[in-house]
Amino acid sequence: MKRHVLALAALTALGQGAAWAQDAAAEGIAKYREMLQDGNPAELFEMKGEELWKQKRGPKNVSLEQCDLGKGPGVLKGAFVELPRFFKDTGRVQDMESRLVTCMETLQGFNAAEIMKTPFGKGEMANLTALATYVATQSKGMRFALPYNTTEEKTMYEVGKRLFYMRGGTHDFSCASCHGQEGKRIRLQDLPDLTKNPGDGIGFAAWPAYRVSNSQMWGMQLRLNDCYRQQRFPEPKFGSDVTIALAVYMGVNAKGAESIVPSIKR
Amino acid sequence: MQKSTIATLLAAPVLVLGLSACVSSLPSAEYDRITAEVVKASFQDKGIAKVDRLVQDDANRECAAADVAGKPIDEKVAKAIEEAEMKTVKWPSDGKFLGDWKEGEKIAQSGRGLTWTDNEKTVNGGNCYNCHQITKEEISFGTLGPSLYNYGKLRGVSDPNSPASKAIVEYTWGKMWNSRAYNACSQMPRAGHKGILNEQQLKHVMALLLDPNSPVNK
Amino acid sequence: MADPMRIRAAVAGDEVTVRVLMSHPMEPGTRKDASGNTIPAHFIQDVEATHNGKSVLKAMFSGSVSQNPFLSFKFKGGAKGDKVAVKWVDNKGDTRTDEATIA
Amino acid sequence: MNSSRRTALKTTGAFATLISLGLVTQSQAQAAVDRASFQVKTVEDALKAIGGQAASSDQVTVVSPDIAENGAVVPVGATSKLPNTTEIYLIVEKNPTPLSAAFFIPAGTAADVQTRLKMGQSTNVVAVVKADGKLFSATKETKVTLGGCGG
Repeated sequence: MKRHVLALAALTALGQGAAWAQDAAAEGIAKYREMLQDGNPAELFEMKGEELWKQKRGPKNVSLEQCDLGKGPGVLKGAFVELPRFFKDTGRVQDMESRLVTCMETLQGFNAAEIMKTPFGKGEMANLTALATYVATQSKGMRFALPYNTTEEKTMYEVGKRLFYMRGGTHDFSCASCHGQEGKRIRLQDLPDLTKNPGDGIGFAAWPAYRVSNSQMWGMQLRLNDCYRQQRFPEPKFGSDVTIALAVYMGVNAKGAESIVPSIKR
Repeated sequence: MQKSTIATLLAAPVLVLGLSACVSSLPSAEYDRITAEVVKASFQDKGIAKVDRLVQDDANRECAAADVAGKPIDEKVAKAIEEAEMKTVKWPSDGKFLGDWKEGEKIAQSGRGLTWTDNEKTVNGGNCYNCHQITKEEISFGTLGPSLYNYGKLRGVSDPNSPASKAIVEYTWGKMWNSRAYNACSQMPRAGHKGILNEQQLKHVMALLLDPNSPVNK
Repeated sequence: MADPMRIRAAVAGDEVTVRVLMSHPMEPGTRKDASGNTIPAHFIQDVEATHNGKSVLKAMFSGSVSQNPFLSFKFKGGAKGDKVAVKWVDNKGDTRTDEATIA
Repeated sequence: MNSSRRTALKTTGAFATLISLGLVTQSQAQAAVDRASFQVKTVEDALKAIGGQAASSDQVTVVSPDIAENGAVVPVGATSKLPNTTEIYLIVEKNPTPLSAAFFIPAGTAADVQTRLKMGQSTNVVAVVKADGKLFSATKETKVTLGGCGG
């Protein structure tokens, strides 16, 4: 319901350029999205993720239940809305997905490099997405509050900001080309302004999400990967510092935004 | 786990400052340097999208720097960019500016081409509807760019071949060939200059915008 | 083996609302892959829901039903704690049955 | 007209072959519709497979959005207020095989079902219900829009 109102508000802001047909279209789309909320297939991935979290797996045959996602071993609630953050044990700032890979390596004995090279939707990468969906869902309804209190995190934020505005590729696009202003759209899709808190359950706070266009579950890593694909950039490696820095930039900006994961997207 | 670039790059400043708990800032140029390192370590070639696409030309570097600083680009720098970009504009080889608006509509609709999931054979689209309203019939259009509905009509183009229309016809061609020739930091892709659309395709899109028979001008 | 279904069944008044999500590619058999080969059909054809062993809904699907199918329906006569089971069979003969307790 | 009749004949033939080969079981063949009904190419043939023409009725409602942001997943359902509704069919007019789903409603179950269907383009969506052995229908148009970027 809240989203519906927001969509309408954005619409009025369009002002004189918006013809009647357009109002009807935006309203129609808002209704379509509402109809999809009931029975989000993301729940299938969440279920699978829960099973994988508790299951003894990998060369060491242990579960992930002792994984430390930043709030201590095994603490799930609230972990997602504080990620990415700096981890002393790896000496890195990590997002949820790269941190889960660390746990799969250290606790279960999986080969991290192998997992990160696996294409999205396949093998352990598919499992990782399901795990991320489960972990994120444990913070559903909570508000983003990255700790953002180390030099490493500050550096990542500044790097992320520069990446956000970096123009390149064949089309001169940057992240900001689409996500640097309020109230804009691509085709009929509303574009969140990611230079600030775009609102509850919008932008950074809307992922992982089920994408109806290809019936896949997408975490933030794949979301960013596909943004760069459409920007006509080369590919950012999974878990690379480019992806982490952008996540820190968006996550810090989204402070106070409510996580609605798992959500459902076009 | 691959060793983090950030950890390595930060090692020096952290030593200098001592391992204090407080969050310290670096000079902006230092963050620029770290960003360049991070970019180098993070991206890889995929399909037709190679890492050389990340090489920044002056226009892109200056516009991004202004954005990061949060202030408009320096006027002199902007002028210099516009002059340099203007020199890249290639005018139609046969002097004809307009093609077939029906073909233009197809190009405007298509958002294909030049991603790593495309290949050399993919026919590039113009991505126009992603950002602009164009015909009235297509309700699925973006708003990042201004509405182009009635583009020619609003500018008084009743005969695109007439001398009266010359200025606006040439401006439209130049704008599509290299948008940055008119606005240093325009977000619009440089369709001609970057080889996104070829001369024939640009003529078709020109017709979509300027042909009095195009639905755009109805 | 196929992944489990997500079944939710809730009673309100004298009516039980059942919502089911099935994990299935629902490949219609008409699409082509990148190299131009037809992707073989693989979709759920038959679905049956039972309440305490009694059939409460039967459905037949085509390949036009969306991937990871959703199904929702309502029936009378169920009570909190009763079991609702859903079974599907696809065109390859693969099948899956899951159960939920009415809340 | 001619071409659709030909299709119907061909389909019937193919179906008979399936039975003779034992690929279609007796119980499936006895159901109101059969597997072959889901292969027919036109709405007329789909209606024939269901049992003939359906009278439009305001007691039947098609639930389908005015606009779908994505044709891969369109929430579609139907409800019927007609007593003794025993079957519900969902037909997507412009799909290559229009008959998309069939529901068989035993006594005690509401004539109110929802699922999600694929639509290749903007189309009419038809719900046909069987009540007291007769067919009734309702129709609604859904517009399928193009998405952003690569779309």
